[in-house]
Amino acid sequence: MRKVFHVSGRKKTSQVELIDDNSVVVDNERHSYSFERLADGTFMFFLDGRGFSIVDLRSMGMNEGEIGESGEILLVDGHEFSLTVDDEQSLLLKSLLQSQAPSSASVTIRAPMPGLVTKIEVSVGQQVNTGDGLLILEAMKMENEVRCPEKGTVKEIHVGPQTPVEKGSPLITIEH
Amino acid sequence: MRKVFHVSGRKKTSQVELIDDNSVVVDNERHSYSFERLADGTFMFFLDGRGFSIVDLRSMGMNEGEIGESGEILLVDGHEFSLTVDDEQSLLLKSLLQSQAPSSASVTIRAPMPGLVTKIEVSVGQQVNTGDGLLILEAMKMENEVRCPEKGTVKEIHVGPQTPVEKGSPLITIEH
Amino acid sequence: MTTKRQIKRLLIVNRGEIAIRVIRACKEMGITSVALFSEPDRTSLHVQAADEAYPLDGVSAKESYLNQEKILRIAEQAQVDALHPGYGFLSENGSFVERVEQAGFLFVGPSSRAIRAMGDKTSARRIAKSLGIPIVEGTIEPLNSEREGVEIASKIGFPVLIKAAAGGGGKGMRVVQSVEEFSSSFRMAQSEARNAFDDDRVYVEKYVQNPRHVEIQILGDHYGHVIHLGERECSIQRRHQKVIEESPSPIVDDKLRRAMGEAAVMAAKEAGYSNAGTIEFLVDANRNFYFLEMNTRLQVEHPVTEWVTGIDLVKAQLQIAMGEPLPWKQEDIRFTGHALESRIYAEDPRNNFFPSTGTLHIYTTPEGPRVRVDNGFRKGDLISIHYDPLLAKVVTFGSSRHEAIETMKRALSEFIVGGVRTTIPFCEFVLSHEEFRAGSFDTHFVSRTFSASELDRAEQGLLLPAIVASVLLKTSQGSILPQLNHVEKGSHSLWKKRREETYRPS
Amino acid sequence: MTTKRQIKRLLIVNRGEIAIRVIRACKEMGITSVALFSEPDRTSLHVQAADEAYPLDGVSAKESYLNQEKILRIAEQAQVDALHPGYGFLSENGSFVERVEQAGFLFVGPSSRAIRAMGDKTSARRIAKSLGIPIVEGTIEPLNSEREGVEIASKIGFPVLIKAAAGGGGKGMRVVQSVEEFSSSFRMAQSEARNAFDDDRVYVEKYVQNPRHVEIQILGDHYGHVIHLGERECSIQRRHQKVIEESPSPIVDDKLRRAMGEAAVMAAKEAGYSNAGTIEFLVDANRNFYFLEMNTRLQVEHPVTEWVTGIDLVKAQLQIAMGEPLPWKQEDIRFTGHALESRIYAEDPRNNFFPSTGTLHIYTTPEGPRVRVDNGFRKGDLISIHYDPLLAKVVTFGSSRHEAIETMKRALSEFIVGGVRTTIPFCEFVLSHEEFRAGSFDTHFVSRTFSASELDRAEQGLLLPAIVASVLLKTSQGSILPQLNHVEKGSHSLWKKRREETYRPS
Repeated sequence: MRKVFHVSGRKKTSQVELIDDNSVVVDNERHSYSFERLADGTFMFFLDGRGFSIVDLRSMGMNEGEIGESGEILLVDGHEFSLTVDDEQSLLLKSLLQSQAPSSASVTIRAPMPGLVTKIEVSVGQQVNTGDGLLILEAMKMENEVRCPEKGTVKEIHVGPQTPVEKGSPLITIEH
Repeated sequence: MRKVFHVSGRKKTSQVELIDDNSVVVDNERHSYSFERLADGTFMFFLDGRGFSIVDLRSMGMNEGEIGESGEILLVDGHEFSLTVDDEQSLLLKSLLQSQAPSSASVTIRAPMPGLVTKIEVSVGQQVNTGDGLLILEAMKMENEVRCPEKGTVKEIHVGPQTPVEKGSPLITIEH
Repeated sequence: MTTKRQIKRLLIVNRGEIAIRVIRACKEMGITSVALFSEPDRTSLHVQAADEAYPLDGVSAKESYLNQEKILRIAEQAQVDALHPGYGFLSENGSFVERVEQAGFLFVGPSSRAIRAMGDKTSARRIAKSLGIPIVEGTIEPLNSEREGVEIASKIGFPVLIKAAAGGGGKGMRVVQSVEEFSSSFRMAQSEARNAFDDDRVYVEKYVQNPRHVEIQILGDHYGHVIHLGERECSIQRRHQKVIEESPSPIVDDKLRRAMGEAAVMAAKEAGYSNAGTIEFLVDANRNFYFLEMNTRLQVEHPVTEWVTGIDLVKAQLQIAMGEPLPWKQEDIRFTGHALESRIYAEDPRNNFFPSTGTLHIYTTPEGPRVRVDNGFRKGDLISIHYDPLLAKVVTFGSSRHEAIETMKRALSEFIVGGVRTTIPFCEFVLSHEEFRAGSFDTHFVSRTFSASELDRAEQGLLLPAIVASVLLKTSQGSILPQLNHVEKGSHSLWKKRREETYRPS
Repeated sequence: MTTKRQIKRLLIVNRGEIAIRVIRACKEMGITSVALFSEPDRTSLHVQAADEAYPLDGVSAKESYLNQEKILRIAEQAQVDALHPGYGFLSENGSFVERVEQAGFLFVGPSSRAIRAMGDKTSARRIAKSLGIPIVEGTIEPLNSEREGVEIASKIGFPVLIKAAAGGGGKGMRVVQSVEEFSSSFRMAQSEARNAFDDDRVYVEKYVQNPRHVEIQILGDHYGHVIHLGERECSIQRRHQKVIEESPSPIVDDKLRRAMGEAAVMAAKEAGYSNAGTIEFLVDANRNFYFLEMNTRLQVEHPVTEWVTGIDLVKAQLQIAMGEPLPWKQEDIRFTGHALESRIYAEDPRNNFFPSTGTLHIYTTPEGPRVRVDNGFRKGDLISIHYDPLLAKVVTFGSSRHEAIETMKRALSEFIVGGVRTTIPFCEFVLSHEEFRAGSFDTHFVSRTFSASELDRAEQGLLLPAIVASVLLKTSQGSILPQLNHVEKGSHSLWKKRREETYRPS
């Protein structure tokens, strides 16, 4: 049985096929690798002879709300990557689910850190543009203004003033 | 029930009584303490207000042959201590066992490191003095001469030339 | 003025890397270090590093490291001789220092009088102006009202800066581009200033375009002797907070250094300033300099000065506090090589530098030649929202600026943090940027050149390994090919199977 | 003589801290680093640090890092431009260097001809003698037999030293006090030399009483230009191996430095020596110096010279190998401050400095101001009997010798190793000893002043905490008072119970 995966992230999707214990084909190019687990749970990874250090952050309990079941969060030489890894089954399942979902496009802005909502600067129904201030989140002695990532209409406000929020909590939903 | 312990090591035996979660009496002097386990399995220890970092090496799998059941090996601010900790029951047991044991005094010299015995310089029955060379143990590119710790007679030689030995393996037994 | 008095026991009123920095100086001087800790900090590295430690109640800075009563009570109880405030928290709080003095402790810093004169930004501007040192146009007195601010801003012309009179570290500071923005910025600056310094006075000054931020380190003793230790270039900032500093500055020559140094010494003398302090200047494209403010405490970035001068500023602070005269004359100060600092904050450079909280699942700091790490945390520690997000400072040295930069890039490549996002990739971006490498940049460098997509571009070469590794991790979790990945240390199976050819680079 | 040739890919024929040292220089110079590893080293830190890595077969040094055929085959396969040998292993092996040269690779070190001339101890003595540089009395030629050795030793008078002609690092060296001891020492020196250098030639020299061991660092390019970078004091030795080094030496003044430096440069020029090298001298109580030998490679203790001169010796080595002329004249070399190195070996100072093997259960290295750590290992690594027991080097700097010493004491107090015994407590003993602090010591310092009971004495203050902690650990294991000890992080129970008074020091 062929082991084929689709890996998405950084605005790109690649097709990865595991051939054997030391070779892999990525987008039709063959690469050699080795993968070695170290005592501290990190990995030493060689790809085409170049060495990389890999940390599996997901297995260490780190998971951003957005990543979901098929997501992987890893460090490559200290740099963080969040990638979605699907095999052919899970891809099929996803496309089926997507075709049944309603088509309205909305985006929910989530808290980038735990903190205290100190002020809400918009109201439901309001038109907002990219860069507009939405609310103030206080954390680490700083007041941080959460700004609007894209143009739209405020559909829902999930928090009130003085609400303490966790990282990843929904704050405001914008509808296009 | 009083929790009294006898702690031996560094040519000294102390009597330790645990009073409660933050006080202890050592040789009739009362001391206050706190003991806090850190994420990496080491301990932060305060005794009479001074802070010390404690590592429980025994629980990490380090145990010298000589330490035995009642031994503890720990690091205090990075310095290694091997101490014997007995409660009153285990002390009683020990003294009973000791009184029944034969009184002949002998000492077994053990390998201080893994290595290869390359040469034996004494034979059974030979008189040896403190500092005499007993055998050569090769390790880490060095030939190390194991010397006699005290005067006596060679009672038994546990290894032969070219024997690979583990740390703590008996090498030679000397009888007084 | 003061007689000599030994410090045998020192209370350190801070946490994180700066508390550890002071503890290290204590160890090297034979002084007993006494730490304080809030509830979440009870097993933190600074507590472990100190000789003794006392608990503060509560979690927030206000309840703990800003709790003056409690801190003074512990100072009594622990029978310390002196208090070191570090930076931030109570370090520039004149009324706290006054209470310390009145309780009979030495304060490792200037007198409360000097702090009031120079620490208050508006008062410092008045002093500089009186000495003929150029200042940036704006108010001398704190604003009485929002309306007054709007009027003045309109007069001197937008954009303007609203700044906390008691401020420092970019807190309580806002750029205002237009009248419309003034109101919200004014209130945010006030509120931040109140939180950070317990003092909500703000003032307005002209926002200088394309300036460089250059500061002068000074040291003064109790006998009126003041010297300067050269400059630090601090123009690389995000959110008005420094993130990479260096000494010397690529734009400061001997002549400019002498002029700025003399101005700094003159201002410090006028204020009767003793101990370590820093005068911040703006330098414009024509190398004119303007007095900005004085920081009446140790700076975060003091290590770069330490490396190029060979002087330990914390030890010097302690010696000055003990009443020792400065052992150096101005002409004894020699500058060797080039030093660079990168601040490693728990912040997400891809998300507007928002603080990033979590557990430090992986935390490996750099080592090796010409690298100094001042670090406050270790693997397993929790980074919470309660305190400043500075994790560590990496300082590198080189015989040239080029070597210091290459050493910093190498050091940052060794600094691996997993569990929170950090400014490391951002610092790597700066260090590789042509403008930075050429030494031609200003305080707008970051906003002009940096975006999250720049990080994606820099990390392009890691994407293929990330893709392959993510599949290997995935299959190991889903147990499709479990034998492939989790080769335990000590097992040779995978090794033996692997052909040497595997290692040949493509 | 040589033309310029770029090094784009470098094969590092070593392991541990020195391999990592060279990898760091590569990173800072944009050179691709290629590592080698024996079977037990496959997940070691130097493999992880390198850009690429190739496996050597086998476990022992002979099968792996000394396997010339295999190493040269990998050099071909990996298409490297040059090989860096580090120290030890093949670094001073003339025939290996010849094979490297013949295969068309650059060797980062002197030519095979210069290694043969100066690396061979007996030949070097001949050269020094011919130049009028004083040498220690003894044989010029290697011994043909044990009997010849006994005769010569009897003639020059016991005690004598038997030394490996190819030697270095104290290996293959024995002090012989009397005729009776000669035979066994001779054979042990031969056997060690054969194992370590694959060359069992030994020679005899007079054992100088109470000498100091002082060495001069030199750098030479391919165009006959040679300079010296001052001295290193290396008298603190155990088993004839250095353990603490420093620069400058407390007994070397400008005049002596100049005289020794000139002798060193003269000898190097005579031998047509290029790249980094070290001339070792004995200095007697009257400050007479005697040529001892030349080490034709980078020394373990090179960092102390780097810190006081500001010159990166590994980068200089690479530049020289590429055919660059030395960028410095002798008068450009300036010495600033004082640097000290402590070698952290996996050895038991309580047990005759026997190697100590095991797993590094705990491994925390120091950080902070004026501290450099060159380290080869990490937590979880296994320290085996197969290779040199050097774990790491701690290097500190100070504006004075006193400051460098106090910084070293502070740094060593932060270096926590659990699982193997190390030279850390021994180094702490030396650093606190009056003779060392006064700078008045010789190579017998350790044997004269040190014993295991000195460590007990120094650790006296830790005994009470050790006793109490051992009971707390014991009861936690025996589950007598389990709730007492294993307070998990995050639980406040113990904390809450603890009264503040607990923290008051007695």
